[in-house]
Amino acid sequence: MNVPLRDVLVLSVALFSLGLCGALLRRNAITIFLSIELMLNAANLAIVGFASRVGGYSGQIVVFFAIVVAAAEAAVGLAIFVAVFRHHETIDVNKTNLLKW
Amino acid sequence: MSGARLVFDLAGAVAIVFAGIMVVHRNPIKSLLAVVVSFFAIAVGFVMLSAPFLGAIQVIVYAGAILVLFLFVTMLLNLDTESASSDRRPFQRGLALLGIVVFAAILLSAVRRSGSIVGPSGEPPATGEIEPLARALFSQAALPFEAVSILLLASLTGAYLLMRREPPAKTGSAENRP
Amino acid sequence: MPLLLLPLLPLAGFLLCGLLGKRLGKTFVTVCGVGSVALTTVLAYVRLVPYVAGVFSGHAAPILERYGSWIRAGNVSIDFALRLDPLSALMLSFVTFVGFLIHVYSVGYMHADTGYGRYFAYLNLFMAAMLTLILAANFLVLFVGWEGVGLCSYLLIAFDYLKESSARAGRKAFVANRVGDFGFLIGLFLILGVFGTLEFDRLFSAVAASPGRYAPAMTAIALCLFVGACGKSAQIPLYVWLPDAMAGPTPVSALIHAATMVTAGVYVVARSNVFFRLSPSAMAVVAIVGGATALFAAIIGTAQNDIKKVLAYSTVSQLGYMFLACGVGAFVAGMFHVMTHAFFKALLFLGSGSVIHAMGGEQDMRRMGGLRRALPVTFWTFLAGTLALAGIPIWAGFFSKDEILGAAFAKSPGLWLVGFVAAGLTSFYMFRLVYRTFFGEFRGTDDQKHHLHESPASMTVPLVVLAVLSTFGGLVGLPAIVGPRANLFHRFLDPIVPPLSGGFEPGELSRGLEIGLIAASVAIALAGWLIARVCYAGDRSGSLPERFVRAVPGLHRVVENKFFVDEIYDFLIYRPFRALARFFWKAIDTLVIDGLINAGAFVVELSGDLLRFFTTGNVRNYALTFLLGIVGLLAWLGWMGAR
Amino acid sequence: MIAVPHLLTWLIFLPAAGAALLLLFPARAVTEVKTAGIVVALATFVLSLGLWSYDPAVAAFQFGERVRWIPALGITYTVGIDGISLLLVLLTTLLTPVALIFSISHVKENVRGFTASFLVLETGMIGTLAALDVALFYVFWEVMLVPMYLIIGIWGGKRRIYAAVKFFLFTMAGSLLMFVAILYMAVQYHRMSGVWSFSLEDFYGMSFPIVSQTLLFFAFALAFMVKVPLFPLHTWLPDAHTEAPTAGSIILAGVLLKLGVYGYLRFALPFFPQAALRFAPWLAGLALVGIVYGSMVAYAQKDMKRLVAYSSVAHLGLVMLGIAALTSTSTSGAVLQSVNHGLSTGALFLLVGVLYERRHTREIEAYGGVAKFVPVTATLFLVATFSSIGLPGLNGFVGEFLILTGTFNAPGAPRWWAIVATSGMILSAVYLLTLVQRVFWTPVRHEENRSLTDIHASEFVVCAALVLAMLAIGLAPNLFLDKIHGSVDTLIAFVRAKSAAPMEILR
Repeated sequence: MNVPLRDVLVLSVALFSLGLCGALLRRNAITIFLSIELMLNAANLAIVGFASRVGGYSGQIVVFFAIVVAAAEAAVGLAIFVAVFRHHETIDVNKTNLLKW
Repeated sequence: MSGARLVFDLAGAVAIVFAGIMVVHRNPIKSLLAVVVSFFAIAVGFVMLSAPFLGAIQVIVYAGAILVLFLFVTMLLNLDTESASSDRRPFQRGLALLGIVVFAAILLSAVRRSGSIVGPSGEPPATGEIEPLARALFSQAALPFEAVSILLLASLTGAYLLMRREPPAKTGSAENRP
Repeated sequence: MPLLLLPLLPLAGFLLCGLLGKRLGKTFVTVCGVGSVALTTVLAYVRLVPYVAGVFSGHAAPILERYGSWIRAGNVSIDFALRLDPLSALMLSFVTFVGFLIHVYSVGYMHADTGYGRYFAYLNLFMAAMLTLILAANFLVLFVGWEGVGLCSYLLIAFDYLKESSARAGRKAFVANRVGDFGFLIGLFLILGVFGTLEFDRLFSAVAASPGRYAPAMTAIALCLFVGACGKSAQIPLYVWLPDAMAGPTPVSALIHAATMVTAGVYVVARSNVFFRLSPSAMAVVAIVGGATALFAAIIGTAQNDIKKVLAYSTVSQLGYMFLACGVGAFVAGMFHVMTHAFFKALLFLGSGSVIHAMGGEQDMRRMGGLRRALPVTFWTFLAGTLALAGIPIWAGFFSKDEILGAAFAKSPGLWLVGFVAAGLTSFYMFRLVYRTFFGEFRGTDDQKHHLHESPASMTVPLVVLAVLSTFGGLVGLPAIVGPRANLFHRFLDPIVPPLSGGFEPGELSRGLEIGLIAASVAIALAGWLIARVCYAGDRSGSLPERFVRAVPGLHRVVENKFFVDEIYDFLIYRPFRALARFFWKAIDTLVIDGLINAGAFVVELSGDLLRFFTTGNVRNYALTFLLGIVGLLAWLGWMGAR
Repeated sequence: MIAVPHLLTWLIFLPAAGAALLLLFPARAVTEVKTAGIVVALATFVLSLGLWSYDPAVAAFQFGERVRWIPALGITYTVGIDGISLLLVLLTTLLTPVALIFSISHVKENVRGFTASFLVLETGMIGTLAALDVALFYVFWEVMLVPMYLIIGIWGGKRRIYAAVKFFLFTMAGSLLMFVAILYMAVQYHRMSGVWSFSLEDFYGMSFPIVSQTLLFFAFALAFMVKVPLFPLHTWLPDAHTEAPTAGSIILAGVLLKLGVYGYLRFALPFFPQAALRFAPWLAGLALVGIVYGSMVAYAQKDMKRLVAYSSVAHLGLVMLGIAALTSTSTSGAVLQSVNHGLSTGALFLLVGVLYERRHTREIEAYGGVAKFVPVTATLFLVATFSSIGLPGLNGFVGEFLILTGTFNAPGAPRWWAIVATSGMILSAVYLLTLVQRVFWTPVRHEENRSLTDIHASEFVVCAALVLAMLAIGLAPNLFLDKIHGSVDTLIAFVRAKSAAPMEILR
């Protein structure tokens, strides 16, 4: 094993935190969604890192499923954005408060 | 420092840099393109971690399919660049940044302290070949695999329903009006 | 024939008249209403005659009839029991008889009233209650009658309920009586606490057996009972309801507010004389209140123009005499006055009713005059009543009043003086009434003059009977100077005042002094008559009083307005009470208590409103909260791990 | 009389079964629903007369039944009655048909729901009175709350929602505390004996150290004081009464308030005798304030129903005073007076309802002189008034006299208690006679009153039934007192003995 686990985890944390920044600081729903995808990837990276340390294929299988679920999620999420945009003419999350009541 | 580590660290640096660009860029299209680069770099990371199949999937599915879908949607909606002035909510931003910094600090300290906790299990290390992965996938994880296919189908249907335009109102309602 | 039948008969009459009277018409009401009381009177005398004969032949033991237990709980056990003893026999004799006469009178007086059935129902209920009161063998049964007569008084005062003044007067009477009952009930509680029973027999024999033991408790008991008596018998300070009670029909005033009910207080004091005699201070209070009321009411009576108001204040004043008698230990004399007063005051009220009837409802004496010719029977009977009330010798009032004044002098010349002055005033205002009403020129309208007529026989016959009684009724109680056994009344009633060692003893008078006092009271009665004659008879009628009024206008205004007592009560009690009630409601109930409750509700609502701000609907806020939660959770986990 | 097996169970569940049956009727069958409801209520009343065979010589609960209900927690269905609950059960079964018959011609909307609510309420009330298992009691106690809430909230007047919520919150706040206390006691019992039980006898056997006893007592007493209601927890009552439909007011005043008295006697007092005796002066103080204050506030009212509601505060203050004095006489009087108040105030509310249904206003000012047009109503109102004022010969006097004389001569009670309370007799005459005067007497001020029609046959029948009951209690109180006072004596002896026992010894 050539890559030390610590490097993987530091990279994962860095990407995850950047994703968090995007998710919390941006107002554009698409960008937020992208940031979430980034966080997902950071998590995937951590899992793969651990998997390479532990051995076996279970970790990779988990990541595989995570990617598939991410695909499904992206499809539904983007569909929601389109629907919201049709209704509100914007997907600025500060201007849509659909979660209220 | 081995070559693999060097490549991994370089890819990691690229991923971080482009992720940063994604976060700061106001134009969603450009953000998106930055993410594509970042994901490519992560794919390289996967390969360096003896998971070439995942690397391939990352490129094909994530960078290739999902992000293209994002791109289509973004362009379809024809979004403006985020205006910098309106509705900044400085307190929230500050609190969010502080939260993120603390979060990162906690995680990093955890990483520092627990880097060697995880030891190898009895299983042989992954070699990067695809066949054992495929065997594991279709034997141990056969049921989740099928479940995920149903999930995809469901999301497909859901996405269709959400995107569908409302059918025009039936004309019969006119009779009820005074 | 059980005694219980006596109250039950009028009660049956009440039920019949009340429930069926409207449907079955006036004849039915007359038969039931008057018939039940007539039957009661007959039956009462059937019981009375042998009993009275027995008493005079030395068998004074009371007859006690028990009808089983009425209230039984814990350590309280009260029987429903009636009793016939000299005191109740005396009351029974004139209550039934006078009651019967007034029922007969009412047939004529009320014949045109739409509430005929209701009137007789109430009157019958009153008889039932009054008979329960006087026949009761214990204080609680007495209280049943006591409250029952109060109820009837209330209903009959407000008989004309659509008139504001009647309705008010009814309530005033009941509430004033309730204030008295408050004291009375406390008295009953005290008696129950001390003796454990309310039976007259047991109470009085227990006290008589060991007076010293019970004497300390007696002042409180006696005073409490006296408060009740003050309410019912209209003494200072609770007398204010009686003048207003004249809003009721005149026969009611005669029966309830002159002859019977208002004397119940005197009856109770006489009944419990054993208690009173053990407490000199209670006796003093009774005497002073009685004397003060006698004088005070007599003064007010001199300046009234309403014929019934004069008689009302006269009643208050005479009741004061009765209490004065009790207060100086002359209980028998007090009861004697109760009896004679029942005759002549009922007569006077009925006579005034006859006058009012003839005048078409007019009660103001300033519009009367000269009625002597139009109403001869009324006039002569009224005159008999006046002579009796004024205390002119051989008429009934003379004997009773004289005995009271004598007893008062023996105990305290001061009290005698009060009674003496009041007697003069009584004579004055009564003759003033007679002169203004029956003599001189008619001062009413022509219409009234045209309609003047003597009342029907149903009204005049009772007048005549009562006039005879008022004239000769006093002879049963000849003064001691005539002969030691001449006073039948004392021989009959003395057993109710048993000897009591250490108890209050009435004073003794020498023979000469007694004759002197008699002469003095005759003199003052005649003087009152003379003054009234000078003032109100003949051509210069009214000129002397007018000069007097002009000389001291303030005094006249005060007296004419009854010393402003009603206004003072209004100012001191009614208004503060109402203000306090409103304060409690608006300030304490609504503002403080409900305010606190609603403040609690408001706090809940407010916190909900505050918490609602966290539900912005903004995804980023949720995400931020989510992050902070995770940070917190991680920090906690890290801290736990570090430990 | 034929002895009915399981009489109490029948009594408790017959109304509920009737309510369930009513729901099978179509909503439009208004007449049938009314008839069925009244028939069920009357059947319950007739059945309840079977309880009259209660034998006061046997100093124990009678008509008892016990079935295991939730064995894991030791909760049983245990019912039975004694002299304290007997008359209240009879009062309940009398007043429910009275309320329903009165409503025949007055309730128009959702008659089915209305009738069913009353029947469920009756089940709750009888169950509360009969339950001898504390958990069962609590269940029935809460069962009562819901239908009353609905009755006020749906069929009430203008501010009905406010009144219903206020009623619900007040009562609920009290009873939740009681629930906590019940659970605490059950847990203690389990700790002590290793067995779960909620039965009354087992709880009677427990005693607690003074601190926890005081807290538990407060929890129980608060629930009952709200229900009674004692000053200053009374403010829900005027609102609830004013807004409730007439039938609701009858039941509310007639029975529901009495359950506070009953609960205090049955639970708070014998469970925690030391605390109860220690705080009896406070209870008496609140009761006295309630008497004077309630009377005075009643006097100031401009709304007939509010006036009668405040008179309830005063009258129940007197009842609680009798219990606080805790003599055999005063407590028997208090139990009897509970019944009396149910009859007289029930009748007053009923007659106010008669006027209200015709004139659609409760303002006293809107009336005046109506005795001329509604003489029968006026007469009945006078009778109810004098019953309430405590005129001898009617029921109110007997209860008041026993309470007052018992309190006056109670060994532990200062005499001024009874003296202050006796002033309530003056005050009640003041406000009630003022009401009579201003509504029925004095000149006719409003022309619309001239067209008032007198009481209907159905209204008259139920009111006459109440008047007959008043006369029966007033003239022959021993019939009722004899049933009551054995149980009261037993209770007082138990309380005295338990409070005299050393405190710290459990069981």
